[in-house]
Amino acid sequence: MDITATPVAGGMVVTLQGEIDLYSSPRVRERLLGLLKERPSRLIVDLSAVPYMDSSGIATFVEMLQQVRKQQGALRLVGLQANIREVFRFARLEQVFAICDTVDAAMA
Amino acid sequence: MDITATPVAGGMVVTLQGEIDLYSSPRVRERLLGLLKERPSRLIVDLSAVPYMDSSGIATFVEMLQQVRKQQGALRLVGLQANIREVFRFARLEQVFAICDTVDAAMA
Amino acid sequence: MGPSSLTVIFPAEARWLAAIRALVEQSCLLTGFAEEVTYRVKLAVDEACTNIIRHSYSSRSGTITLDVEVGNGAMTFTLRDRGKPFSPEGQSDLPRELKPGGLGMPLIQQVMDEVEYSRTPGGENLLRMVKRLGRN
Amino acid sequence: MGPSSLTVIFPAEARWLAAIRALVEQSCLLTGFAEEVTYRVKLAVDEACTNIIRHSYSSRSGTITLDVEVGNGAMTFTLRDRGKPFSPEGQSDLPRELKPGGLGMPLIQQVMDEVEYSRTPGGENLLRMVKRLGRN
Ligand SMILES: Nc1ncnc2c1ncn2[C@@H]1O[C@H](COP(=O)(O)OP(=O)(O)O)[C@@H](O)[C@H]1O
Ligand SMILES: Nc1ncnc2c1ncn2[C@@H]1O[C@H](COP(=O)(O)OP(=O)(O)O)[C@@H](O)[C@H]1O
Repeated sequence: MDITATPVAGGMVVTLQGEIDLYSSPRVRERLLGLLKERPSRLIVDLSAVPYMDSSGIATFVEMLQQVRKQQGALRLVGLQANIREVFRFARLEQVFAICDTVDAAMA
Repeated sequence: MDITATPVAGGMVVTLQGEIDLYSSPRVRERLLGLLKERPSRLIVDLSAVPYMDSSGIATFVEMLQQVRKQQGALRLVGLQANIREVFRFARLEQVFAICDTVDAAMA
Repeated sequence: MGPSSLTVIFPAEARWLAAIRALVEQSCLLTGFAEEVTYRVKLAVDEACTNIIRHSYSSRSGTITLDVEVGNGAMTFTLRDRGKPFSPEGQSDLPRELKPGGLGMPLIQQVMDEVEYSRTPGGENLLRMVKRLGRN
Repeated sequence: MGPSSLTVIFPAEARWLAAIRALVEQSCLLTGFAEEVTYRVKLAVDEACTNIIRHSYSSRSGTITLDVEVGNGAMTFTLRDRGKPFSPEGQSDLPRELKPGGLGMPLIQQVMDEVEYSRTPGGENLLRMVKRLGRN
């Protein structure tokens, strides 16, 4: 799992690369919680290089969403591959998260 | 394993797609032997969509090379991925086969 | 070709999950499942293993046995562990409120055609999941 | 993390080889092998399984057991079968003339850091192959 964070005007873009499962999600969680300590107004997570995500990944993003809401910030998920988008749909979380096609759309 | 054959001026281009191992190589062998019955002056095998090949694949091509030589034809292998090219090198067969970068080069 | 099965025995550790998924994926493709179905099946088996690691063994050491059976137009996955007993009643609905968790069992139910938990006389948990060809 | 190992038991049938390779591939990546090395290791294990199917069991039915051990900067693969006894002497050189075959054993030797055949008192063939991190 590769995680890179880039500050942008009004927030932070985090790019994840690799599969998210029980093995890798704790590291994703820790890193995102660390970034949220800086209270970015907007956290944009680019998932276009994530070919697999299980419920431990979704649980991680639910936790981030709750944290972001407490901080009155925003979380946007970007570039979900079709199979992963389906998992969000199965979980009935597709409307709960702000899901955008591109980083540009998420910054708008 | 997907195998498609296209007649071209002066020969036949065969495109293979998928991994070549003990499971799939018998089918590759049968198909190529069938095509060789038509005695093409040149058999061009496009391997650019073959991500894996083991020694049963190499053995198949050695057999085809022997057959083609008997028929006074030519066999050219095209588009070998780096890992597969290395297996030919390991087997000291890189110089034995006519290996070309592209189908165009193989037709020249 | 007729039915055939493979067995894999691995430590209840998250680091092996990627290898198990890769094995399941290739078995699905061998059976003739489409790629989207393969993804779902991979997910369901992964979720079941994750639950054994986290809940049955409570992240302590233990062994998981997975049988993968192909043939007859279906795949059957049987997971065995020696962790604590578990009854799945009431775990197959999605959570009502937003919370981080509670999705694994509903996902398994949504993907698989049959899901069956039992405790063997020998003291093993047994989870049997069937996915048939030609279904989503 | 410390060493850990996984065991897979499968029928000596070519259709399972893709699943075995996928498992080996993920185990290599987990260990930290580069992609080219991973390809070679996958190839070597595949060649060893292919030989068991074709030669040890002569394409008749039988079972193959593969142990994959990770950790301590190396991977160890142990293959067991109950086919006919085999002694590998003189099989590790490339063939001198052009012929379809005879490449499997030389490829295994070229890829692995250690290759060891033995026959167990229980009547099993045992092939142990070690690949160390940081080598080509
Ligand atoms: N294999 C298992 N062994 C013991 N308990 C389990 C097992 N699988 C699931 N459970 C129980 O069922 C609950 C719901 O599981 P699940 O839907 O996968 O969500 P989560 O694992 O996120 O809690 C778990 O919290 C756990 O209490
Ligand atoms: N596991 C095995 N059991 C029995 N005989 C074997 C085994 N592996 C290899 N051999 C013998 O060694 C020979 C060389 O093997 P190999 O280099 O893989 O080439 P090939 O399999 O193409 O003949 C085989 O032809 C076979 O006689």
